[in-house]
Amino acid sequence: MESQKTVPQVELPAYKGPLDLLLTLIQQEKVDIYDIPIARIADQFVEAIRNMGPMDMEVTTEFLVLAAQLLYIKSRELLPKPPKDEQGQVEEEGLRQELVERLLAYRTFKQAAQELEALETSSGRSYCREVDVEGLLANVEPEDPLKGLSFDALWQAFCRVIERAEKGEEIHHVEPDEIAIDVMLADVLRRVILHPKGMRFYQLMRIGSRMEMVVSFLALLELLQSGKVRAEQLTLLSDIMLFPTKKAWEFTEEE
Amino acid sequence: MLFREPETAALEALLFVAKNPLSAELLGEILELDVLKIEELLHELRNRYKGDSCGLKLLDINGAYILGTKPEVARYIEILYKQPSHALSNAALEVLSIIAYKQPVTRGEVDFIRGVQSDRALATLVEKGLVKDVGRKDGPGRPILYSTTEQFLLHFGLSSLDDMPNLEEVGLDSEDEAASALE
Amino acid sequence: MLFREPETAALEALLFVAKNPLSAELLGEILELDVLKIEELLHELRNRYKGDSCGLKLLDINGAYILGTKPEVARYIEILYKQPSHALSNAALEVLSIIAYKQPVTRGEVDFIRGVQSDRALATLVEKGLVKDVGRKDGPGRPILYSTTEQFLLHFGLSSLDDMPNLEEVGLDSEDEAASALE
Repeated sequence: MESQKTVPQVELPAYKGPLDLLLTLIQQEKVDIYDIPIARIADQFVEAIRNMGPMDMEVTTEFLVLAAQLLYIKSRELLPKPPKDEQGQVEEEGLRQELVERLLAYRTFKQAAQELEALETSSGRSYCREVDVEGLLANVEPEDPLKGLSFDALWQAFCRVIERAEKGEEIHHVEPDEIAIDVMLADVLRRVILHPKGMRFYQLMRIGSRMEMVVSFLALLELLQSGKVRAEQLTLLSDIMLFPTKKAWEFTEEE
Repeated sequence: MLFREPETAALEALLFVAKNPLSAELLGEILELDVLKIEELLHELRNRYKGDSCGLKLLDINGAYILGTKPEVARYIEILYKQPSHALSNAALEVLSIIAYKQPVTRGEVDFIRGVQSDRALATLVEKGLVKDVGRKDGPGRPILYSTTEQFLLHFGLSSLDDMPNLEEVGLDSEDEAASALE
Repeated sequence: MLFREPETAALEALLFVAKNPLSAELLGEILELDVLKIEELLHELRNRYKGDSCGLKLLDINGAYILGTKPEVARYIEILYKQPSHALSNAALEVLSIIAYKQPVTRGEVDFIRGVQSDRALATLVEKGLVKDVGRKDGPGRPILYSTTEQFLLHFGLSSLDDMPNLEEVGLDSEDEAASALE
C-alpha cells in the first residue's frame, strides 16, 4: 500500500501515546481532523505499532486499544449499511465523534505543552535562594517575653489572685449550710497565706450567717491544730489575728 | 530617586532573604511605608536589575515578590548544582499543561486526555515541586486531586495562572465534554 | 567595564544562589574564565553594591565569596523573621507573681493559691525562660520546685530577689488594716 511508505518516517519512542501517534498520522496526511479517512489512518496506525518493537507492556496495550477502536470504526464503515439500522448508524457516528473530541482535546494540550516549553526556555528557570532562617537569626537575641511589662502589672496580677481568694467564688455559690468543712479549710488557709502580716478572724466571714461562722471556726480549729495557722489575741477584747506559719505551705502533700 | 535609599536597600535585602514571596502589604509593614511607596521602590529595583550585567530579577508571583536569577544564567547555576538542565520531558510538559489548565484534576482525568498512563510523569512533577496533591475528589475511589504550585509559576516565569497562554476555545470546550464523559 | 556583561550577570547569580561561599577557582571553572578575570568581575560587583540604595553586599569569607545583606538592614530582616512574641497571659502573670513571692514553690502550691490549675501557664513561663526548675521538694511525690530566673530579675532591674517589693510593705487594704490593728 502506498500509505505504508510514509510510516517508516515515524520515530516511535518520540510518541507520547496513541493519541499522539494518531494525531501525527493525521497531520502527515494533511486531512481535516473532523473528516478522518478512517480506513487509511487505521491501517497506518496498525503498521506503526507493528514497527514499534518491544515496548513497555502498558504503553503497548494503550496503543492496541486505540488500534482496535480504529479498526472497529473502519469495519463499521466498510460494512454495507442495512437501510433500517438507525441505531447502528448513531453508534458509529458516536464513536467517530468521541474520537474526534479526544483528538481535539489532546491537540489543545499538546500545543499548550509546547507553549510552556517555550516559556521554560525564554522566561522561566529562575532560581531562588535556599534561605537558612536559623542561620540568619543565629546572632539575634530572642525577644524579651517580659517586654513592656511593668512591675506594677505583675503586682496587679498578684492582687487578682488575692481578690479571687477573698471572693471565694466556690463558697458563695454554695448554700452556707452545704459548706463542706474541707472546702472551707482550703479557703481559710488560702486567705491566711495571702495575708502574711495577719488578718482578723471576722474578715473570714463573707455572708455572716451563723452556719458560715461555725464552719469557718471549725476549719480554723483544724488549721490551728495542724500548726498551719497561728492565732493571736493581744487583749481579751481585741480581734483574733490569724497568721500563716511555715507549715502552712505543706498543704500540697495532703492533696 | 535619591531619597528613600535606605528603604530601597532594606527592601532589596528583604527580598533577598525571603523564604517565600512577600506581599507589598507585608513589606510596607516592615519598612513602615505605604503600599504605593513600596510599589514605587519595587519598580525602581526592577529597573535596576534590567542591566545585562545584572544576574538577578524581581519575581512577581501571585502579587508577592522575591528575588530570583535571570533565565539567561540558569545554565551556570545548573553547573554549580551539578544538575542536568532541569528542563522537562515532553510527557511531563503535557501532563503539566493539562493540570495547569484544568486544576484541580485527578490522574485518571489526565490519563484520559492523553490516552496514556501518566503516573511516571506525574511523579516527576510532584518530586520537582511543580505539582501538588490538594485533596481528594468526591466519588468512587476518592482519587487524589492535583494542582500546580508556586514553583510551577517560578519555573515558567509566570506571575500568576492568569498569565498562562490562552488555550484555543474550541479545544477546551470539546475537552470539557470529553472529560465529563469520564466522570 | 562594558564587556563581560553576561559573565558578570552569571557571577552575581551564582553568588546569589550559593549555599556556601564559592572560591574564585570554582567560579572561574563554571564561567570558563581565569581567576584574575573573576577577581576583576568580583571587584566590579563589590563596587556596584556600594550604593546606599543597595541592600546586598559581597562577602569574602576566607577567600571564598557569597552574597549577603548589609549590616544596616539587619533589623528589618529580624522583623521579617522574628516570631512575634506574645504578651504573657493574665494566668501566666499570676503564676509568675506567685512564684516571685513564694519561691521555690511547687505547681500544686501555685494551683492552691490561685484556686485553679496552672500547668499550661507554668509551662509557658518555663519555655520563655522566666521560671525554672530548681529541684524537688521533700515529701510524697517529690514535686518539682520552681523559682524565677535571672532574666526575670534583669527585666525588672532587680539585682536580687531581696530587692522585690515586700509583700507586707506594698500592702493590701484589708491587710494594712489588719497590720495596723496589730501594732
